[in-house]
Amino acid sequence: MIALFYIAAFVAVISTLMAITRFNAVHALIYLVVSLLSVAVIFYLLGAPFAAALEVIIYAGAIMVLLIFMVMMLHLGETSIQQEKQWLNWSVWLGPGFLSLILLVEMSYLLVVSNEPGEGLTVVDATQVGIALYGPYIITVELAAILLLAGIVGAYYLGQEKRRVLHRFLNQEDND
Amino acid sequence: MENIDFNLLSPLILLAVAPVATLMVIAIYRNHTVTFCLAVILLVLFLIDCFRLWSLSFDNQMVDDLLMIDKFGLFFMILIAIGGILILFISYSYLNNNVKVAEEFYVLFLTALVGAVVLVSSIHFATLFLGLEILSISLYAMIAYTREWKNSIEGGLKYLILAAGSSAFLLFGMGLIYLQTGALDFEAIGSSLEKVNLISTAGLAMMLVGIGFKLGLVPFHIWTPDIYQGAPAPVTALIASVSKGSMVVVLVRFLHTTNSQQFAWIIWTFSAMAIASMLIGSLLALKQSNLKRLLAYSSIAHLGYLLVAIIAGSDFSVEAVTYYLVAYFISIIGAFGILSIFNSTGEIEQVSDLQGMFWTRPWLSVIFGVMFFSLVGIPLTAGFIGKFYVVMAAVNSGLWALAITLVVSSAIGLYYYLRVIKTMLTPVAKDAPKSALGQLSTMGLVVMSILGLLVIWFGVFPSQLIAVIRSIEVL
Amino acid sequence: MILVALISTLVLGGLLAMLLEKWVTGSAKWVGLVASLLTMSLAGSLWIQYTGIDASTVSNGVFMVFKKPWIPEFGIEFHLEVDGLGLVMVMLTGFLGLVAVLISWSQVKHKEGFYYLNLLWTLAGIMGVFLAFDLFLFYLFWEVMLVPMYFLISIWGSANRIYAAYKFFIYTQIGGLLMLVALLGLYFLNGSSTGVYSFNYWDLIKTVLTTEQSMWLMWGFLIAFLIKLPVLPLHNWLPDAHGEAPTAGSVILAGLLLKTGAYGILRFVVPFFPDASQSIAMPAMILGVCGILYGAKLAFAQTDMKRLVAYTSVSHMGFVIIGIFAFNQLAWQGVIMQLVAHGLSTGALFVLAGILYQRTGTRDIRKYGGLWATVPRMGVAGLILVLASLGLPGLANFVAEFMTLAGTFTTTPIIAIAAAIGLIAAAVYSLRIMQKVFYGQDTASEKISDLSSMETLTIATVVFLLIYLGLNPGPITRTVEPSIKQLISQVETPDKGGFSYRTQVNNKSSSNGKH
Amino acid sequence: MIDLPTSHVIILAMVLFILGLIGLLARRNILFMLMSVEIMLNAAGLVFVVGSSKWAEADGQLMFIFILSMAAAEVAVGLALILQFYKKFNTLDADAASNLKG
Repeated sequence: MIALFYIAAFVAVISTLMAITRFNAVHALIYLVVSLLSVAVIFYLLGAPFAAALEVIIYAGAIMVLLIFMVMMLHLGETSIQQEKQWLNWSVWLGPGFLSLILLVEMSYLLVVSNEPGEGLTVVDATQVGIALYGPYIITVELAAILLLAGIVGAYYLGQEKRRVLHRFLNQEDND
Repeated sequence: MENIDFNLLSPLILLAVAPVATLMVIAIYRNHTVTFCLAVILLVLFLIDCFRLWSLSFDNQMVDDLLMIDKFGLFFMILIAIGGILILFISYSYLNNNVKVAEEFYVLFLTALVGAVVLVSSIHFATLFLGLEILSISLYAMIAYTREWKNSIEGGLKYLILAAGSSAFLLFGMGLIYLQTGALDFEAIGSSLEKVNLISTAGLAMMLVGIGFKLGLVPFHIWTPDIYQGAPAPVTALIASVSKGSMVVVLVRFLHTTNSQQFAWIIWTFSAMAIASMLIGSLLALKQSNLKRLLAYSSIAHLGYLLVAIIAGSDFSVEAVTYYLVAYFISIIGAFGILSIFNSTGEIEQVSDLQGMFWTRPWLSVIFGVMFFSLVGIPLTAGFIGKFYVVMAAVNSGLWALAITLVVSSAIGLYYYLRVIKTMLTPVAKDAPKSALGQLSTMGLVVMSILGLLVIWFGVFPSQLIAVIRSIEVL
Repeated sequence: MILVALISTLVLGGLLAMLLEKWVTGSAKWVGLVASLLTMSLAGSLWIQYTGIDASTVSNGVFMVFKKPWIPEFGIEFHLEVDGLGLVMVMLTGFLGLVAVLISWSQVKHKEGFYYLNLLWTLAGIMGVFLAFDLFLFYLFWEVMLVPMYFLISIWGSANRIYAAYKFFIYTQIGGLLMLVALLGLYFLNGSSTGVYSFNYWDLIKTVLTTEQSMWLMWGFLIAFLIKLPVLPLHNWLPDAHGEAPTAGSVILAGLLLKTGAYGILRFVVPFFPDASQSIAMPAMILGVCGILYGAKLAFAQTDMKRLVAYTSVSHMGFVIIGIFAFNQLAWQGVIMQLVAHGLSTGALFVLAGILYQRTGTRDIRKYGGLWATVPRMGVAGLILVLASLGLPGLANFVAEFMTLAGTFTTTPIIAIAAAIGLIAAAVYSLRIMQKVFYGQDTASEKISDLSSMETLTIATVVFLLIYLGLNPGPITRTVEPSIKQLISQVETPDKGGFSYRTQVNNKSSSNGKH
Repeated sequence: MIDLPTSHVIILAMVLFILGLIGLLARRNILFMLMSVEIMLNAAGLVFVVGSSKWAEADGQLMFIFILSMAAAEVAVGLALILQFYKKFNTLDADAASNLKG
């Protein structure tokens, strides 16, 4: 159990370190996704399966993919083609892939053995979270909704384009 | 969730509905004036509801340990609402002149106010955090609202990165405190914070960093001038008043409820920050030729003054903070308002733009002068009573060093405020090109006049306001 | 009500001047004249009323009180009182205010409305300082008189006016804020010991302080007043401000603003902190002597007419310091005499300097010379004023300095002797003015006109007063005597004197409040 | 059962937080700065989740969920801003943004 934690922690630290030291944004983001995945594993180990799921789905899944998409949109011109060639290079994927593999093994192991949390820690499962969320914390849920509303309106306004083009693929679509 | 008195929550609910309603109206019929009127009406309704609640006699009520509805919070809700309405009036003509699509601004504005209102009634980490973030995220977008300007985008992005970073600090600190105490609401935290412990100390320290950032206190002040300069003037007014003000309120509540002032190191840290803010804010302002940056540095100093009152921690302290905030709200909104009520693209930015204004626009200049006098604390203005209150609180608690620093800082502050006033009085050479300032917007001028009179009124007859503030039971 | 009217006439007059000038060009000066005349006559009526009162019924000279609660939450009242000391200062303010308005008549040519607003408001602030018996109110007036003065200097001053205005404002503001801190310290110490939080002068005077407390608090007050006075190391703002201000500004600065410092020490520092102030008497007197000699030396070295007169003020104020810290009745009466005499003579000298500057366009005394022949009236006026300034017997300044030195001699003879040397220095620099300006070769290319009738009248009145008070100082010394006695009693037996006095005042104020 | 000391998890969270902070301070590319902030926020979330398990309460996890929604909203606005920034400055280098100074 504790070994699993250390392995995941190790993966998290390494991948985070890699993420902040990469020059290429996509590489960094991929390492960051790995980091988030390893944190998700740790959440699971800590007895927070719901949080682990959200970490994977929303953080790693949605937010990071959004970032990656953004990076890809912004890379233009010759240099970006060069970079894109590099992305296809298998060695780039090796690091994140290896680290993810460790996590995968870990997860498999966890699925096989029991998932009792460590001493002094209690599992707080989705049911409890849900009851709290829609019980005493209902107001904060509403507030979170307003938070997202502000985010959406802000992003919508700032993201509006006068159809001026950022990416060569989009360029073609706009011309017709 | 049971036993919630919806009567007490009604202002909050009303305000929370406001941005949604505005958004829906925009979806149906997109028109700047209509949106503006709607936003104003909604805010006025909110204000009326607050006043209604104020006039009721009720016991302070907690809503699930998350929010505290009491007179203290209500007072600031009213202040925020009034400030908000005033800023809206300033914004209207400004937006007309400077952006193509203005409607979303009001939605963001209203959400920002929701955040501020949640903050001032927050007694729980969750509401503190959410209120803060609602406010911040609305502000990111509002700072960058004049997106044709490079400065605006740059300001918005800088604010986003720094505010998010400071939120991370705040959150990490909260997390550590939670880990230590197992509680998220201030009162429970207070009761289990008694013994000093590495983790809770680290938690408080990190929260201090986060709060220091949000308030723009030295040494976390670097963002302030850039953001003040980059943001459109009405938004700067909002940041300087509502955003910082509500953060101060929640800080007061937090310190008061958790009794964190028992830790000497917190007091020491705050004192150091206050002294540094007062001195550095004033000193750096000396060099500025950009009005907004000047006001930004002065706001650093002002937050330092507020911190002095907070540190004092006596009965007077909360009163002093409250009065000071009222005075500061009026003066700073007035000062930024004047920069933005000209019917021309852009705004007054440089001190030199004001040259000779006293002779061409005497009334406006007098108001501007009054605002500045209030900010510097010259008698017969609200700012003076505010500063007086703060010095009183400091002296009452025997904080002589802080009181003296405040004095020194004010004296330095005089120099740069006077420079601005001097510039207004310096006549322009006859053959100089006509100033680029356009016509004044009537609405803006009316708002400014009201603010100017308020500053004088609260400076000459502070009694009523003091009585109201005294009637608030201390938390 | 007269007390309120004294201040409000000036305030309203200022506003009216500003507004009326918008519609009727040239009306501002008339409004200014009327307001200052009215103030003068109010002050005069106060004087007459005072002389009509039997001295035995008037305890310590306080004969009129006006009280209205203002900010009851802090124990702040709109509380004005006038006693002999205050009355003399009020008279001086009224008179010099009139002089200032008259002298601005032909000299101020632009933005007259705003000019008279500032002039009258400065006077209102000064008037308030002399009348306020609530310390908050006192502080307020103290600050309020600065802002319009700042504008006067910075808009209508001469070449280097902006620098001078800043310097003036910041110096005095620092002092003022320190005073505020000390004031609050006193307020809370008094409040926590008695349970009554009040800014009332008569409440605060009773505050029981430890030696250390009273030392610190005294410095807070003292620095503010010493800056204003000014005493030697803090005098730096004065030559600039006096030199660059417009004529009326210089008159007010030299004639009145400096006096607020001396007044403050007498009225507040000494009775509030009797022991502490006595303990620093010697260093303060030494500073005073230094001020006398240093001011005289610098005055001698000046070539700028107004700066020269400004430095003579530093020198003369040295006598004031010495007199105050001699702690006896004779010296204090001399101090007040000195305030009045210096206000009149130096004020008039500034008027003269202003007139010369207006006519010749320069203030460099090396460029003058032989003016006696062309402007004899100016020459006579100059001679008398200069002689007054150097302390010629028969003029008010002589009486003042004599009384001060005589009073000082009884306590600290060495200081008195050292200060007397200053009188010789005064003779040197004063005569230098005469010699440079009015005697010698006439170097000016074009002739300048002599004093106009209005200017003659103004200066003649001052000269008359100087001679009259020089021959008969009674009106001043008699008027201030009760106040001085009361203040002295504070020093000698602070507690007893304060208490017995207070009860009397309370009885009085209740009966007099209805005036 | 093997125990999992909370202090170790906290150390991990701190390491992650500091890594994020280093990234925020050291990197000049705005995108990286945004990523670093996300790392810091994630570390804060980790602390809350540990707390939640330690106290057997859902509160900590709720805080984590709020952090998540805040991060989402922030990234949305942040990306829109970065887009605009890129258009204006033609780079993502934060040092290029130096219009604002006094």
